[in-house]
Amino acid sequence: MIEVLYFAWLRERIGERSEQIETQATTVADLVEELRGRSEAHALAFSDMASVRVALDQELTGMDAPLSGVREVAFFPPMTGG
Amino acid sequence: MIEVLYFAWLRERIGERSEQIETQATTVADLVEELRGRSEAHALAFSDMASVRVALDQELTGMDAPLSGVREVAFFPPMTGG
Amino acid sequence: MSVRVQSEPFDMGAEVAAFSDTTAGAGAVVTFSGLVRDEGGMMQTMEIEHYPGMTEKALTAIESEANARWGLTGTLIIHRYGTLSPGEQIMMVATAARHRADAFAAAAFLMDYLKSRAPFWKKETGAKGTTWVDAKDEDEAALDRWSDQREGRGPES
Amino acid sequence: MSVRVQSEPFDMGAEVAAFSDTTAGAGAVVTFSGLVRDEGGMMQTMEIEHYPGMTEKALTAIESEANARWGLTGTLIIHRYGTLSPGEQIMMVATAARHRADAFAAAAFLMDYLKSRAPFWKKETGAKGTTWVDAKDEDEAALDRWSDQREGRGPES
Repeated sequence: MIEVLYFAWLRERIGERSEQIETQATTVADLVEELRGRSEAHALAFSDMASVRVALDQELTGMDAPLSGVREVAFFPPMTGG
Repeated sequence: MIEVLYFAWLRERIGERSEQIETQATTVADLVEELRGRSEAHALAFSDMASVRVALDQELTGMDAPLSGVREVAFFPPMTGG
Repeated sequence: MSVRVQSEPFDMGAEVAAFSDTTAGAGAVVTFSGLVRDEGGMMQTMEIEHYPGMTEKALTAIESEANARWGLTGTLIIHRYGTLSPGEQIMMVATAARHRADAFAAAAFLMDYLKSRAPFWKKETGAKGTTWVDAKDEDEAALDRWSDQREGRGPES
Repeated sequence: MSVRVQSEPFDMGAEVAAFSDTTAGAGAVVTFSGLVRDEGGMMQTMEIEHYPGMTEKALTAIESEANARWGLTGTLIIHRYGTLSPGEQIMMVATAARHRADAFAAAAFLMDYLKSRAPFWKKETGAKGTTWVDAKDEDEAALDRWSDQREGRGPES
């Protein structure tokens, strides 16, 4: 069981701040593929992956990162702090 | 008649903040040559011209600058503001 | 080193004064503050979302990296979240060092990393509606200049 | 644009707060302040001499040049003279701009010019006696980077 978090427009499109997901996905990319199947909103949110970033257990990483041992996955657009 | 000002260690070596000078010098370099003759202190102050800067009427310039029309000449070491 | 993430406004003047007082040995203090632009009166509010938990970690990591790269006597990062009005302070960084080149470089570094690597997202509401602020290509490009292991030292303070 | 040359101490925090309040449209404010270093307790006093009349002209010229080179919404220079103690503020500059790259570049430019082109001289009294501070070759060299007519623009704020 992992917790998936969404921020900014990903959160708005999906309509959830977080979801508990039971998954066999081994990489972030596999998980994204699974999430796309959950609803049209999910499919839309993940339609342009160039605009999506991911953090595993609060560390920024890439879409090919392995999920083993990960408890928290966060998806969000490119950051705009400062 | 021009007013010659000294700052920092030039002021200290010469022992004067300013002097009124009657001169026929046409350039700063000529004036420096004249000033060197005024006292040993002057000669010492102007012994290393690499460490002397000059301003004419409060504008930074070079030793070959002409003196015509100038009312105020200032000599000082390289600046150390900030 | 100090990192604060808060919704409350902060008093830039008081922060700078307090920071300067605590940086023993410093000859140079640089601060940067980011303000909500008013865009000629067109901007109504800015909302800043962040990722609690990761935000503090990311800012602390950025601050540690700056301290590893330059000889600093102090660093401070404050970043707000929530709803802000035009003219309000969004965030500030401060760096203190013996020499000015280190303080300037470290402040620019903190800002470049904070822009693109700290989990904040801005949403603007103005005359044209509400939009998420797009990340800028040049902000991503700005990170490239720090990719050398160590920066060359510039002029001394 | 504002230039002040004074013997009195100034309140950095209050100056920054007032400056930020008056820069309408700014998204970025950068400040630099220079402090008398304590040199591990060895420094006793710093005396700053200046050239009244020329000082104000030189600072105003430097400030005008910065405003001509970058898109700034505000600039401030304060420089003290007289006798200062370790830890005291010697001077500050502040720059405000829509974008952070302009504010950073202009502040660094003001400092580089102020170091070598404004008529101030520092004399330090410490354990080893009283000496005039030597100008540094690297401060003169720092001016070279501004010799292009205009700086390329960096990342936007």
